[in-house]
Amino acid sequence: MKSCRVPGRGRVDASRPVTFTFDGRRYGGVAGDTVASALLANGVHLMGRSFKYHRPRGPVSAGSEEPNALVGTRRGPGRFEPNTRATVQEIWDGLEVTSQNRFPSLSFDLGAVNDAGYMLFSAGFYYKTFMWPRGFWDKVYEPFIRRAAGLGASPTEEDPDSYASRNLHCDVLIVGAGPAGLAAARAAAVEGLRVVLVDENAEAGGTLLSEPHLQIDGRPVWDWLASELSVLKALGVRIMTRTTAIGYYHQNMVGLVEKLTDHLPALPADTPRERLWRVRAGWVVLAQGAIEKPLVFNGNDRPGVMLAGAAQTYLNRYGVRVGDRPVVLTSHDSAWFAAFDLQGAGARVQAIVDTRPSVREDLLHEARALGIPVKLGHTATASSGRLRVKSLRVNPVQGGRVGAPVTIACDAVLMSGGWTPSLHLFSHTQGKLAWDEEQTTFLPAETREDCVIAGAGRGLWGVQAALEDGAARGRGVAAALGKDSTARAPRVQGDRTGTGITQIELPTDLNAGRAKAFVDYQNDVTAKDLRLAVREGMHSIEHVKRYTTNGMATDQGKLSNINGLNIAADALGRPQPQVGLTTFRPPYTPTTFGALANYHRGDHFELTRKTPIDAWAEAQGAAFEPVGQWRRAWYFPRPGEDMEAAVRRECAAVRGSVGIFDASTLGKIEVVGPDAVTFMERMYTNPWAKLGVGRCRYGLLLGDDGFIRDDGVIGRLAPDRFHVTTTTGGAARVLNMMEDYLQTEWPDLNVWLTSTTEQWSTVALNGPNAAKLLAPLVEGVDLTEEAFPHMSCAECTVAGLPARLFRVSFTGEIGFEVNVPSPMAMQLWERLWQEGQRYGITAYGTETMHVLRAEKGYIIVGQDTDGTVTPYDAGMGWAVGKSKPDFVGKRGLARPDLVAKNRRHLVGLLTQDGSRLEEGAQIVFDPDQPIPMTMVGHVTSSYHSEAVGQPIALALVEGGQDRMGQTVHIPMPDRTIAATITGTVFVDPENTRLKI
Amino acid sequence: MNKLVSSFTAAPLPQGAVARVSLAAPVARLVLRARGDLAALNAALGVTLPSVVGHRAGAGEIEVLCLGPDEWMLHLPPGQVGAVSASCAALMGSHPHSLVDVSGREVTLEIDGPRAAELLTLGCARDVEAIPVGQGRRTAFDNVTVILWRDGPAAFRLDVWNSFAPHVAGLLETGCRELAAEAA
Amino acid sequence: MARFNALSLLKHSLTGHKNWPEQWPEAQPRAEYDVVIVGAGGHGLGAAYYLAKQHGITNVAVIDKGWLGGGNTGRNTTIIRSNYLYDESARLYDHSVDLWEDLSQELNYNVMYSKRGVLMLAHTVHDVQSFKRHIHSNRLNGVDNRWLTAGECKEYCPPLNISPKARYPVVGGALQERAGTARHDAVAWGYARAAAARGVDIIQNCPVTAIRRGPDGRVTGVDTAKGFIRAKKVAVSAAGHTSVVMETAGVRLPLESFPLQALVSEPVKPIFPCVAMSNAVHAYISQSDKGELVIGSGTDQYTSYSQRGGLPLIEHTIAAITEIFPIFSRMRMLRKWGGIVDVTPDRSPIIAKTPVPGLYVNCGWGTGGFKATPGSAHVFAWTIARDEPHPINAPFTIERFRTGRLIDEAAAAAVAH
Amino acid sequence: MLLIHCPYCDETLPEVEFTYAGQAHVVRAADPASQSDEEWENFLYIRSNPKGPHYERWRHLHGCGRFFNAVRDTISDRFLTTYKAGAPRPELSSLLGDRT
Ligand SMILES: Cc1cc2nc3c(=O)[nH]c(=O)nc-3n(C[C@H](O)[C@H](O)[C@H](O)COP(=O)(O)OP(=O)(O)OC[C@H]3O[C@@H](n4cnc5c(N)ncnc54)[C@H](O)[C@@H]3O)c2cc1C
Ligand SMILES: NC(=O)c1ccc[n+]([C@@H]2O[C@H](COP(=O)([O-])OP(=O)(O)OC[C@H]3O[C@@H](n4cnc5c(N)ncnc54)[C@H](O)[C@@H]3O)[C@@H](O)[C@H]2O)c1
Ligand SMILES: Cc1cc2nc3c(=O)[nH]c(=O)nc-3n(C[C@H](O)[C@H](O)[C@H](O)COP(=O)(O)O)c2cc1C
Ligand SMILES: [Zn+2]
Repeated sequence: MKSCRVPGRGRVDASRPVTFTFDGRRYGGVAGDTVASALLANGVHLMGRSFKYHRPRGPVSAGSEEPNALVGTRRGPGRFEPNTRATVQEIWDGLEVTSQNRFPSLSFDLGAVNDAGYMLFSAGFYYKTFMWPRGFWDKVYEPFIRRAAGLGASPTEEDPDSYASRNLHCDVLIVGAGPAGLAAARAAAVEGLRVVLVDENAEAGGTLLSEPHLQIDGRPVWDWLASELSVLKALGVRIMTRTTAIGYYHQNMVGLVEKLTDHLPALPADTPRERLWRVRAGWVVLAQGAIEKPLVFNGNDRPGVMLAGAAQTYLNRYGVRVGDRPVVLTSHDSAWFAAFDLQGAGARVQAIVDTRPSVREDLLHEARALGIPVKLGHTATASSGRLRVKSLRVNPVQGGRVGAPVTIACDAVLMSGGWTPSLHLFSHTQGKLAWDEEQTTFLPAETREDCVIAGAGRGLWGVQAALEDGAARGRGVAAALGKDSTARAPRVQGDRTGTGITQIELPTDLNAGRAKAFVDYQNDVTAKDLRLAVREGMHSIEHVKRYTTNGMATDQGKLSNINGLNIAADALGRPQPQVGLTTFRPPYTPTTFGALANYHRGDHFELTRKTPIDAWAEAQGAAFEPVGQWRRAWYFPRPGEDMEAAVRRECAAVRGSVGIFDASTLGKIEVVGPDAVTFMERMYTNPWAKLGVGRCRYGLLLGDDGFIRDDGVIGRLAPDRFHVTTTTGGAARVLNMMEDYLQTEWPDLNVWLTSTTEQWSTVALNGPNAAKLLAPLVEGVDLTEEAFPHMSCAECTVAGLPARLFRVSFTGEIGFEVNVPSPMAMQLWERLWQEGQRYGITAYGTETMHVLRAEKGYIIVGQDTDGTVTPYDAGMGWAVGKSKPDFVGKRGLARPDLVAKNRRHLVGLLTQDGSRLEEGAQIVFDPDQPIPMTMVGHVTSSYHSEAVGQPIALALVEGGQDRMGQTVHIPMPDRTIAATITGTVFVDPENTRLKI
Repeated sequence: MNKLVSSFTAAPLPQGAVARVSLAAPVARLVLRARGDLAALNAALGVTLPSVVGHRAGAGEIEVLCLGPDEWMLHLPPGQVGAVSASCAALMGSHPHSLVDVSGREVTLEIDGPRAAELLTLGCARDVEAIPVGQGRRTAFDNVTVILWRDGPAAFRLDVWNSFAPHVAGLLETGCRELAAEAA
Repeated sequence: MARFNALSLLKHSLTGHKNWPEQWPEAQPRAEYDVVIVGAGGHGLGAAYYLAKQHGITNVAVIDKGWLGGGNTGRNTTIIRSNYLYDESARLYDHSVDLWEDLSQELNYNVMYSKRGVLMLAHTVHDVQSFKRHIHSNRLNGVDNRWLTAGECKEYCPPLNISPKARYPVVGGALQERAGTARHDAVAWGYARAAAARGVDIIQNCPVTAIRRGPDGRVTGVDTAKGFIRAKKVAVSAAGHTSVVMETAGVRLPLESFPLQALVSEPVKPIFPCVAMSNAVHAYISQSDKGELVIGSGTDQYTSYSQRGGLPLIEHTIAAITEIFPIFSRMRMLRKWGGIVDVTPDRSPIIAKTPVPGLYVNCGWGTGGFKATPGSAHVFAWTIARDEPHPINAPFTIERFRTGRLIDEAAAAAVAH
Repeated sequence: MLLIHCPYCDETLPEVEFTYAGQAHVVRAADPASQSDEEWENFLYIRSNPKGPHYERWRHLHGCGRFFNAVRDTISDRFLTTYKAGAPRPELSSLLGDRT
């Protein structure tokens, strides 16, 4: 295989060979290579295919702006990713690389027929066709279009890697470790300022890595760089490489993604693949540099056509000569240096073709000295070569007229259309840009963030200028942070500066309408497409972008936006600043989902709250259900039991003897203070003033719109102390709402709220034997009907543990809720379990609790109510303290629609054929009406009831409370079920079972 | 992830060279709410309640952290709860306040080691280093409300509600391993 | 209007596409219009089209502060469905889906309405109850929507993780097969082109700064960056900016404007066949015809007009996506952006006359008004033309917030999009 | 992610510690019963939703727990000021400075 490695050049380590595969074939590279540099070193330019026309493509850049050389990369099972930029991915032994968007192979791709149909596939063609015949869209056209989608293939396996994140605070964050960033870091690293310097590349240095001929402060640039980096480290600067600033968010928060393992042959233990850093910086210095612009001409996309600066980087940083016989095509001085460097590395530069009629004398002089032919005032009008460029067709241009062509044989075309500052992160700040007519480019102007730009990122040329600007910006930032910095930039020798002009499409003598002059390489957007869009009325640059997809590829317009703007402006006949750029948005370069999800995967996606009894339930084989963040025991199946059987057994056990239930997840709020009762009066619908100490009451909480928000039993422990319970899911919400009213509406009240949800774990005992089981264990309270009637509460000792004992029932049976401090809950549970054995105590879960409460007509907020239900709708007018002057929701309840007739009321339903209704099923009065039917309600709860001997249901039905005994119909897909409206209480309406 | 489920049995926690996490011995915790003249409460508690959010005070075995303009967290030996509660209760009429025992609500994780502060950056968005030694803050760790006490440059305590502790400890454990790998 | 079809495409390709006419002219405002519509989003442009086509009112201007379609129409995740709970909503959205079916032909512009099916994932017992309620209600309203078991969900959407061990295991889903997506930009362009062809002026880059009223209270026109424009009727469909515009006419609305973010991945070969939504974790995903995964997020917590949005929300959205579709963990986010959505207290729109004679408003679509574009535009045009609501939008009044007669889809099910 | 100054803690902290709590200075009438339906609608639902400075409430949920007021520019999301609940509503002119 041909080697294009130039001995002695570059920063790669020739003594450390690395082997990898590309489309199954083995290639050798060396440590420090990227996939692109290693393939180029092997003479391989063809690395990908474009999106629409499947044109063969090679790398056009040497960095993260690459649109063409996108590959798939794999590291064993589960570790595959598409669309990786070959110009960024470092190689390691065993890396598997594959090409994409081709079939059957990269060099022979059937999809390339699209290229032949090029004239048909003009911008936006799909909006104009595929409409007839009408039925073809779903069956023929759309499937066809969809098959053409995408570049690489999606991963199909779960990702075995882990990802991480951290927060980082610093005084100064510097993005980009080129000369400007380095100098800014040096200047800012004074008097303990915390400075962070990041660069996306494997090593710091930026352009310095590609300019080995320089001397700084009299030393070879790379020596200077090495020592400068150690000085910065010694000054405490945190230098992060392989770290991309992906987005600039509000108030100087910058997101970084650090790549930790993608470059390593073996994965170290306990090391995530990537880490997301959320950096909050006092000041941000953007020193991102500039990006070179391609020239737009017919055939500017063949493998071997690349940016001149990239060729320079491949040579000087990677020691790779991208062509032996390159042609340089440029409108800017900088490409001349590329020509000189390549010539100096053994290439025979076929010509320097410059579009400008004249250039600096020293450049001409050096070209002459090196023996490079020069063609000034020329254009390029075509190239040839299928999988690699073979020649370039160039013509002189005079007075706007394109003269006769000559064809220059070559194996690479190194082009430069000048440079454009990297404005991406600055634009994320919604910073304003200013048009610079001289450089025909936008430069950063104002931003509201505490942010400055340094170096090439604001249009400055040359390493000296970058260093000086960086140092000045660094000093400025230090001054803004109250520190005096005196750092000065070092002196540079051998600096090569330059200027150029901006071109739109290069002039041509061929039919411009047929030219394949690419602006956005990946999306195959040509200059012609842009002009077509303008012609069709797309006069906003945003329309042009969306109509042509220019700038929407994975490089996000890094190479195409400014060329696109210039061409569109020309087509519109308007100056560029009136046309404007499209918006740059995060991320700066595509960012893995893994890094963005970081720790929030699996168990940590959302935490799971568990009660102290949870482990016991798990050991018993309980099935769990999620309720808010909690997981709760749902039912406790015995071997061979399904859910229905288990629930049936659990229900029977509670009604027959005694059941034990973990109610610890109930929200609890301690309301304390002299104004506690006033507060309760205002928050809840119910009256509280007369509730005696030691008594409890069911409380209903509304929003100020009058709809039910929450409920719970509330005990009065002292005149100035209430123990409030809330629903499991509502705990945080209710506390927030109470704090809101207290702090905002009634700040004068002397009352305070403390969450005790997790202070107290709650064990509920229910059943005819509950009191018998509990009484012997209780000290301080006499568990008789007289001394401790239903709806009592007390502080006492249970099983020797300090407890708050409530006599309440959510099942209709004699019930107690024993609250003990959470650390003691398991002790209590086990004691009750042990003592309960003689009563055949049965643990039950939330499902049984739901059945038993439904049999008694107790509502579950959020199931039987849905945010549109008033207390009256729910049949709980009794809970509303009508004589109270005000409570939250009272005024809302009086609104016209809330007092209207025919609201939906909560009622019971018994099916006439004894079948069980489906929760959510809709109810109608007239089963024979056509669709759309007039629906009058829905089933909110439905269970088989062992106690009733048939299924029962709760439902919201229009005017239901006035329709007792009437029949309603529930149309199901296969049949219609008739049901009778009943009251909501199915079991023991007189509450006789509640008595001890 | 089940380790701290009941939160009260000291489970093995990560022990790294650069950062360690361990479970602190149980302590009694009281939430005190009051406003206005605090002199009487100070006297009853035997400690002057700090009035700046985040500031701490201590006397004997009582440790107080000001959490809000009218809110304090008290850590004290379990045996002293009764006495403290009683002396405060006696003031209820003259100095309205709220004292609630939350000893069972949360656990305390101790975090130390040279990179303890960095470990906390896994979950804390605020600048942990900026909390002065000897102070504390209520803050969020990966969206979980926690109370962070800074006892030394590299020594912290983190109070976490029981049911959130496994999640927090799990993340800290991951972080300890990452930091150890980084240091290696 | 020059016809768009395969033949014309072929013909133009032979002449290098040099002769395509403008899809809509760059109109300058005239002194007076019968109707001025504020906001050239899908809803505003659509209303202009139906005013012209169905009501013969062609002396119409649609005025936008920026480029047409550049509001939420140009930045939404394009989910189209009609399986809403309440009769009022089901009727409105299903009317819209009916119009979607033929929209490409109607407009002679391929809007690529793709009936790939919308699958809404249930993760808890509560989700199941809620989705079943929707399914039953939809069936009786004649709206398609059916229940799938977890296994059937996986079959319909292979990238789905249905492991019962997941933090949010999939326990089933509700599938509307006729639901899907469309090319958002094409909807705006198609309506613009078809409306312009019927004489409607589309005036871009022209912010409306105030609505003017006469001494009798009636609207007289709008002040704009290009001067005062007289109008007999003014109709506002300015999405996130509705409050700001309506305030100038003295009308205050129950609206708050929030940033809503969305993002796309790098494009990949077809992997995701449908639209999947999980309200429990706030994740909405489909794959575009170009190959990107299009992912919707939730609103930021605070009101804003900044279109900037924060990183934590994106982190959460992506975490939710990788939780439910773990194979996407190594995919990459390509771009994220934000829109400003106007949210009503009941998460249902307002399409109505206002207390100001001659002033109409279509707003409050929050996170889900793209799907309603044709239907809403159609009934809004009716309301403007006849000065009375179409039966379909009659319930979507402003007054409902006073009486309490809300259409509370959110309270009923916490469903978005 | 915004940075928010809590007037109670006197610290400027990341948004994740706070929750947004809607428009500020929406007063719940002392005697709601006296309110017309329209007034109650205003209280419940009608919001200013301005493009520009917005008087709004936040809660330092994960910190001191206090609700407080803020003026934030909804175009830039920048806070012009934050102040304690009950403190008078600051005049915009004093926040924006002299712009002449
Ligand atoms: C990220 C995101 C995802 C979404 N996902 C979905 C989805 O999946 N499915 C769905 O159905 N919906 C979705 N939506 C909602 C949907 O995009 C909107 O409801 C819908 O597009 C609104 O259309 P519109 O025409 O009313 O508004 P817009 O398209 O926003 O148009 C309003 C126009 O008014 C203009 N305007 C504003 N003020 C003025 C003024 N003063 N003068 C002149 N012009 C003015 C604006 O410039 C804008 O062009 C999403 C929204 C967002 C932001
Ligand atoms: N003004 C111009 O048009 C122009 C053009 C080409 C080269 N130059 C030369 O560029 C040099 C200027 O130095 P400089 O320091 O301004 O730029 P630089 O290009 O040397 O350094 C910028 C660095 O920032 C990195 N970077 C960019 N975006 C990043 C992100 N989001 N996250 C992480 N890293 C990121 C780049 O990879 C690069 O390493 C001089 O040598 C100058 O001659 C200037
Ligand atoms: C459905 C849909 C698909 C999109 N696909 C892409 C895409 O492939 N590439 C891209 O760069 N942007 C894509 N975008 C985003 C747009 O570039 C742009 O961000 C969005 O329209 C908002 O506009 P703004 O970012 O200019 O404010 C897409 C947007 C939508 C709504
Ligand atoms: Zn605070």
